[in-house]
Amino acid sequence: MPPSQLEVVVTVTHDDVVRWIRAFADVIAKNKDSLTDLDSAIGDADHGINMNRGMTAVLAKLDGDGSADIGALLKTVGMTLVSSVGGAGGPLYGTLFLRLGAAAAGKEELTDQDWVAMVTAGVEGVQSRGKAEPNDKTMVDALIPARDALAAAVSAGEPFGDALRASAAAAEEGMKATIPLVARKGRASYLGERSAGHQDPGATSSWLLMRTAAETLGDHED
Amino acid sequence: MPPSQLEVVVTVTHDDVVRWIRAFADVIAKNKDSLTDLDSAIGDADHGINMNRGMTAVLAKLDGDGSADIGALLKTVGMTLVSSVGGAGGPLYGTLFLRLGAAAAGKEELTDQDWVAMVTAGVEGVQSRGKAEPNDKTMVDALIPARDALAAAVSAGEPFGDALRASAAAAEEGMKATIPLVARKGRASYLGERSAGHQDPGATSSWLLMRTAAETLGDHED
Amino acid sequence: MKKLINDPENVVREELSGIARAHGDLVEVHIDPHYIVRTDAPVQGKVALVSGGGSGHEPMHGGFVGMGMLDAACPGEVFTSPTPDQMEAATKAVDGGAGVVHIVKNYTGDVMNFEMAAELCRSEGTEVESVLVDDDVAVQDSLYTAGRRGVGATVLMEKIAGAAAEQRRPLKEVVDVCRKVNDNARSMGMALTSCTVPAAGKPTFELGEDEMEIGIGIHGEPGRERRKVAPVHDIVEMMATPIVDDLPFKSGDQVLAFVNGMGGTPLIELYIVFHELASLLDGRGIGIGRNLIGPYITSLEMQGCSITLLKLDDELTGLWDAPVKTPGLRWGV
Amino acid sequence: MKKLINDPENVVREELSGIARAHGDLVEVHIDPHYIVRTDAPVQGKVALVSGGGSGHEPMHGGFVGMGMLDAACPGEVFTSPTPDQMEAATKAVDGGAGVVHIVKNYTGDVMNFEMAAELCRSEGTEVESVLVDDDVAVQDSLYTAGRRGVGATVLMEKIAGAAAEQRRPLKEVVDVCRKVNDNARSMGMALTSCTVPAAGKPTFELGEDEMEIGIGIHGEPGRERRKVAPVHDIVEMMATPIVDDLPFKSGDQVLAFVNGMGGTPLIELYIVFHELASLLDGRGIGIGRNLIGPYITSLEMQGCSITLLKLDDELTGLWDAPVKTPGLRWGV
Ligand SMILES: Nc1ncnc2c1ncn2[C@@H]1O[C@H](COP(=O)(O)OP(=O)(O)O)[C@@H](O)[C@H]1O
Ligand SMILES: Nc1ncnc2c1ncn2[C@@H]1O[C@H](COP(=O)(O)OP(=O)(O)O)[C@@H](O)[C@H]1O
Ligand SMILES: [Mg+2]
Ligand SMILES: [Mg+2]
Ligand SMILES: [Mg+2]
Ligand SMILES: [Mg+2]
Repeated sequence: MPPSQLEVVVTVTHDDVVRWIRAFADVIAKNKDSLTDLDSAIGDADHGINMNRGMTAVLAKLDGDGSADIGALLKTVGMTLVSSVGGAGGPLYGTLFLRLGAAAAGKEELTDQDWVAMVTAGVEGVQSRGKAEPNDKTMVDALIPARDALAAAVSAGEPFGDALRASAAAAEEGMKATIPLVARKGRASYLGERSAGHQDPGATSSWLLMRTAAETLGDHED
Repeated sequence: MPPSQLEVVVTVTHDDVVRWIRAFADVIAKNKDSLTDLDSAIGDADHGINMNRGMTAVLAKLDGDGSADIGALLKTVGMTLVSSVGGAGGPLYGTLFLRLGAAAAGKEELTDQDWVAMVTAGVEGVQSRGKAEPNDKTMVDALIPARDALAAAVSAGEPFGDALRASAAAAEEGMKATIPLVARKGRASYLGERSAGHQDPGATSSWLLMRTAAETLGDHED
Repeated sequence: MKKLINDPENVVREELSGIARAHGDLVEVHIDPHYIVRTDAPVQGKVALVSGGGSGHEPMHGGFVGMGMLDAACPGEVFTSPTPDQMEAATKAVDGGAGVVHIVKNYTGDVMNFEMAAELCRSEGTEVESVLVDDDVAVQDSLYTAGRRGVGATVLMEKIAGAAAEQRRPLKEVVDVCRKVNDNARSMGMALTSCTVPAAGKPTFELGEDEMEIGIGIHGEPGRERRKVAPVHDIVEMMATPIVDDLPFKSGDQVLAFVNGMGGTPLIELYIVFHELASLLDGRGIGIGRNLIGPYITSLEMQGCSITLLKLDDELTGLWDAPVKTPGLRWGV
Repeated sequence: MKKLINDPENVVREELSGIARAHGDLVEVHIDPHYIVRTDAPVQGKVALVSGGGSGHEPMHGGFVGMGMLDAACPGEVFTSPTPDQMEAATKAVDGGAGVVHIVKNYTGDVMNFEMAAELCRSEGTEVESVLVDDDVAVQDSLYTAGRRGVGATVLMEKIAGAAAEQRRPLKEVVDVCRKVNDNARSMGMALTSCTVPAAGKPTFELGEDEMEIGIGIHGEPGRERRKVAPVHDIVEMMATPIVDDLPFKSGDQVLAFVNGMGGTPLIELYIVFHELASLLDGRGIGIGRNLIGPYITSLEMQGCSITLLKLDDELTGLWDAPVKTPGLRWGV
């Protein structure tokens, strides 16, 4: 069933996106240690540190941003992450935001349809950069369910806030589902069977990203 | 008052000296860890290890020794210590035994007078090698009282066993008296005031040497 | 956490200041983006070698910049791959017109960042070839995983390919030499203690007083297996046997035997490891043509070691022996 | 105790086997008594340099045997001065007819053992001069104590005097160069952790998670003072200030700045130490003409560092720069 196309409803403004990014930076700062702890268990103890360095750099860039172009804003976020995070997280989150930006190029307001298209492009970017499949125990395991739940809710005509919350819930479920998995991508894969029993740090930060979207954009009036 | 010179009494035989050396090796092996612990506090944690390496080497030499010359025997002990102990302990104990050997050169039996002369020469050797004065917190603080008590008892005509026991008791007192001292020689002197409150490891091994003499030679009939 | 540092956030920057100050005759340190180039870069007509990776492995990579080895190194944050902008800037700074080789250790982060950098460089007309190092036999090699990690062979590749480039061999040949080193080298590491990432502030893993990790990487990743500590004779057997059997190294082979310290293990122990390794190789009829012993690819203050064997032929031996003049490796000049 | 060793009793012997196997092109290792000589010893007509000391300080001294540095080194047991028979054998093995210099670190044991060895050698007609190293400002210098310890300056003396001997300077001049190095060098060390003597099996001292020892030696001796850990900026100030004030080093002086790792501290931290040291010296107008950074005189696996400053003039600088080819220090050839 095609989505109902009654009228174009502006769902997300430039200010909203800025609030989302700022809130995500805040959430990363608060969860820096716990993300790093997750990475200690099956990686190299830096995921929280890396993401926090990146989002701190992003905040500094936001302060100077005058334009209203959401695409340009997200591209800046992506570029900043690429050049400040490093590791696996940098190219993956960088690509995610660069693709969000490309999908929103030139737009000053976004509809829920735009949002679905952007997230779809972003997740595609992560997969084409990292070549991870579902169940490889990576951030992809949070992102794909999030994207699917979002797209389904929007195409079912649900309110945007509900769609974002469904997306966050799906991300959380995907994140938790990484616990029993044996990693097949990234640093955790070196551990083989020993990687099972631990929650993937990247899936966790991806869930935080989706949850923050629901919290900051989900209260917008439709 | 000069010592009574009624007749020459043989007090120590070649076999006695061998028993003394073997017993000392045994005592050192048993006290290896505690001597090393003392050296940890104000030195470099090796005095027991060093002395034990040396006395183990001495034991190996004793096994092959056929001569009856006590001087030669003690010289072998000294040379073996010099070439196997190292550190401060090697030259000091080595010199001690070399001097004992020189003083007993050619003798197959020793009188108590001989023993006094030997110990006197040995302690002199330690002092000329190490330049330590009393109260520098070294083995000299056990050796000098031991020598003095020995000489006094022998010249007072006391039985040899009693003289050796007096000597050991004086060594013990001298050893304990090192505890409050601030070291002025050896490695412990680097600690300055921090060396006070610890018993000197070398004074402790010197006491063990004297105590072993009393135990192995002191039951000899006069 | 006890370290000789100021602020955990500034470790890399302050380290780079120290390197700049100490080795100004050999290298130039650029800040923002961070990269280290040899003072005479770009060397016209010479293939340039660029490597990089997280910091915390010193002297690798910055200490290997100089005549006969790397043209540039890009230091990331501690244990974090550097970013594409660093690699792009370094690549441009050393491009002498004969092409640039990126030496990339096989970690997802390093691979992706170097990939993005190579795309950027190529889009601006610089000829860039990438070479992967993946010599760690502790990790299963499979199409369905990230594959083997790059560890000790990196040092050997940087030295040997550096010599090849210094001989003015063309890009393709330098790349071939890199691949030859990788194809003929195998490594394995172990840890007696964990390391502590400065910004994390606590040990990455906890080991009991009688435990060790076999098959660790160089980033404080736990190994494949936790075992009771054992005499070094047995430890060397646990490490060297899978290495020898993997290539396999065979009786009659000549190897370069590289015993590497993880940062917290002193040379006296590494010599004992080497002594055991030599006995083991003797027993298998494998000759040690060359050796390297010391902390060259470290994991902060971790106690432990790794062993790398590289099968030698005349070409590789000659390139190994060629002069090198870097802060971390120097001979022949 | 976790170490890469087999039997604590055999540590030195197995280490020496490793050195013999690894560096057979440069040195020859003799067992019973233990000593290491350069392969071309005795070098006729050249003053020979012999040093030695307890093991556990690798690469010192055995790693400094070779062209341009020592002719022989005598390794004792761990942290225990070697014995006179070792020194006598080594002295005879390297005597090229121009006399032999014994480089002796000022520890009671080393002094007495070398003294006995020198007596033995002289009694058999070998010309032997002894030089003391006593550069540690952490220790009070007084007629009534054992005096200052010999630490970092030993490495510098061995290199510089080695170059002087290589120039075929006569015995007296080589001795003068040694004394000049000692007179112009000052050092101080600190520890973040203790080391463990293998045969003792437990740490020589215990330090809390927030404590450090300032003014330690190189044998796990406790230092002069226990303090709370501090940023490296402050630590360098605590170490460098007494060094600078002692000689004193003055504005306008050129120095060789030697930042030494104690065995368990990685290079990344040493570069940060060097960065702080350079800033401090900048502030006092003291120039760094040369530097040396790394683990050269270690204390087993101890974490910590020492700083040595040597005031340079043209003679010392020239001798420092002269070629050296040893397992532990190599340049110019
Ligand atoms: N190939 C990949 N595709 C997608 N995500 C990946 C891939 N490899 C790793 N990741 C994600 O990256 C996270 C680790 O990121 P981070 O710790 O920042 O980088 P690094 O592993 O380089 O230290 C993992 O938890 C995982 O979710
Ligand atoms: N100059 C000296 N004269 C006499 N005894 C000394 C002197 N210096 C040190 N000693 C003794 O040596 C002991 C230490 O011996 P040891 O631990 O074997 O040697 P080192 O100090 O070289 O490690 C000290 O406890 C002290 O009794
Ligand atoms: Mg990580
Ligand atoms: Mg001692
Ligand atoms: Mg990382
Ligand atoms: Mg000692």
